[in-house]
Amino acid sequence: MRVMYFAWVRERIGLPREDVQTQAATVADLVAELCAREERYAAAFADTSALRVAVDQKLTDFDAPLAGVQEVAFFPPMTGG
Amino acid sequence: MRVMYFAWVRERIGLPREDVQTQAATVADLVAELCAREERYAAAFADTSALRVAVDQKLTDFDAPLAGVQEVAFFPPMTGG
Amino acid sequence: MDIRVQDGRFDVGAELNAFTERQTKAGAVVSFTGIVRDTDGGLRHMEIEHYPGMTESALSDIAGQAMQRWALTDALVIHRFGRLAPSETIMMVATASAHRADAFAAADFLMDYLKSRAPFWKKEVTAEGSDWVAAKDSDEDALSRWR
Amino acid sequence: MDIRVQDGRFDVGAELNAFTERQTKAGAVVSFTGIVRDTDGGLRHMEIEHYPGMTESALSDIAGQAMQRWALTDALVIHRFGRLAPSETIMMVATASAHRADAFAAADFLMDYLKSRAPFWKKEVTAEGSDWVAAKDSDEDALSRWR
Repeated sequence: MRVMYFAWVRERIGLPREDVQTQAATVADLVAELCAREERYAAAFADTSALRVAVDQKLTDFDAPLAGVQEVAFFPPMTGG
Repeated sequence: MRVMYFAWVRERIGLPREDVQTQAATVADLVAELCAREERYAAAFADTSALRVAVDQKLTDFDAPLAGVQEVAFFPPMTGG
Repeated sequence: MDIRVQDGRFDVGAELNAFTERQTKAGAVVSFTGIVRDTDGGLRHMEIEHYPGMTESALSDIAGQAMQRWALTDALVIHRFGRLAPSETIMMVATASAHRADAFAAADFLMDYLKSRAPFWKKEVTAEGSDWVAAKDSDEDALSRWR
Repeated sequence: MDIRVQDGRFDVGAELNAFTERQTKAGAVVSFTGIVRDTDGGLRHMEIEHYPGMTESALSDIAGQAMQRWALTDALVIHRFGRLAPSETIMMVATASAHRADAFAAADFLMDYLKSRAPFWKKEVTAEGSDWVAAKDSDEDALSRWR
């Protein structure tokens, strides 16, 4: 599964994307796995209420299932326009 | 006093402006005087609810006083934009 | 504030760019363009009559109200009169503000007031003859949004 | 519907004119322009990051919703990414309709949704360093107007 990071999430984790081997059932499970890996992930995901998640390029929630998913992206609330 | 007519009011009365000698106290009195003059005025002013009036280039009502006024204009509701 | 009443054509894009370049404090610019629409396919042209003198003061008054009511850095109104062919531009307004909500509300307000309070009258000329455009109740009703 | 996401500059006036000329059934065109604003006088430049792929589909989805919800003849969205200097144009939207109320509401809606639902992130670079622009609660709240 491709995992992508944008804006300050990308800066805290230190990379824009990575391939992750995971059996995580939901986005929240994936976040827990990443946080357990290294401090920089734990720092980036410390407050998930300040984050947004897209699954296969559609905005969704942290309880979204990951079965069959190709791409998950984490980022702060958008500031376009 | 200069009296001006616009759009179909101008067309019905048959002229864009005229100088009128009047002692009319209000716009409504002036309209009554004009209607008494000739049929084309009576036709144009038949339904004053379908008309608007400006006194010295400010929109106002038919009961507006005419003391000291230079210019009165009659026209249908505006359709700009 | 820039108010123009003219019979000649104007270039909306060029006017919008010039207006935008003059704004040093604005983050948001909203424009409205009104175009001669040939609803039934039979329109030859439109004639717009206005009340010289009162037109300019009514537009200035409406734009001044918008400037007072919202945090605008500037407002522009250009309105044509005379003969206009289908698809020609009748008029434009533009508003500039630090914030988009103010720019949108002020442009919307300007259009509602201009439509029913500025002394312009439209006549449509077709093969069958000509007719003055009737004011719509909905245009008068729209003003109640701003009271 | 015309959706463009690009790093290069564009000419708002020329885009608005081209968009307007394509509309044969519209009497009303509304545009919004977003400009890099130097609030405190210390901005060197702005960096806009986006999510290629998702950006285009999110903008198409938002514009499609606007087309369904209002009687639009067309909608245009152009949004830049990369490095932008103060006073440069960030983005524009334009909407066209037979009636002004639809064109205004749709442009307002597009801006509200684009602001909080399209994957763009702004970073401000000043002499002191750089900071990601925080999303405003008021922008999220604005969406409730359209439900």
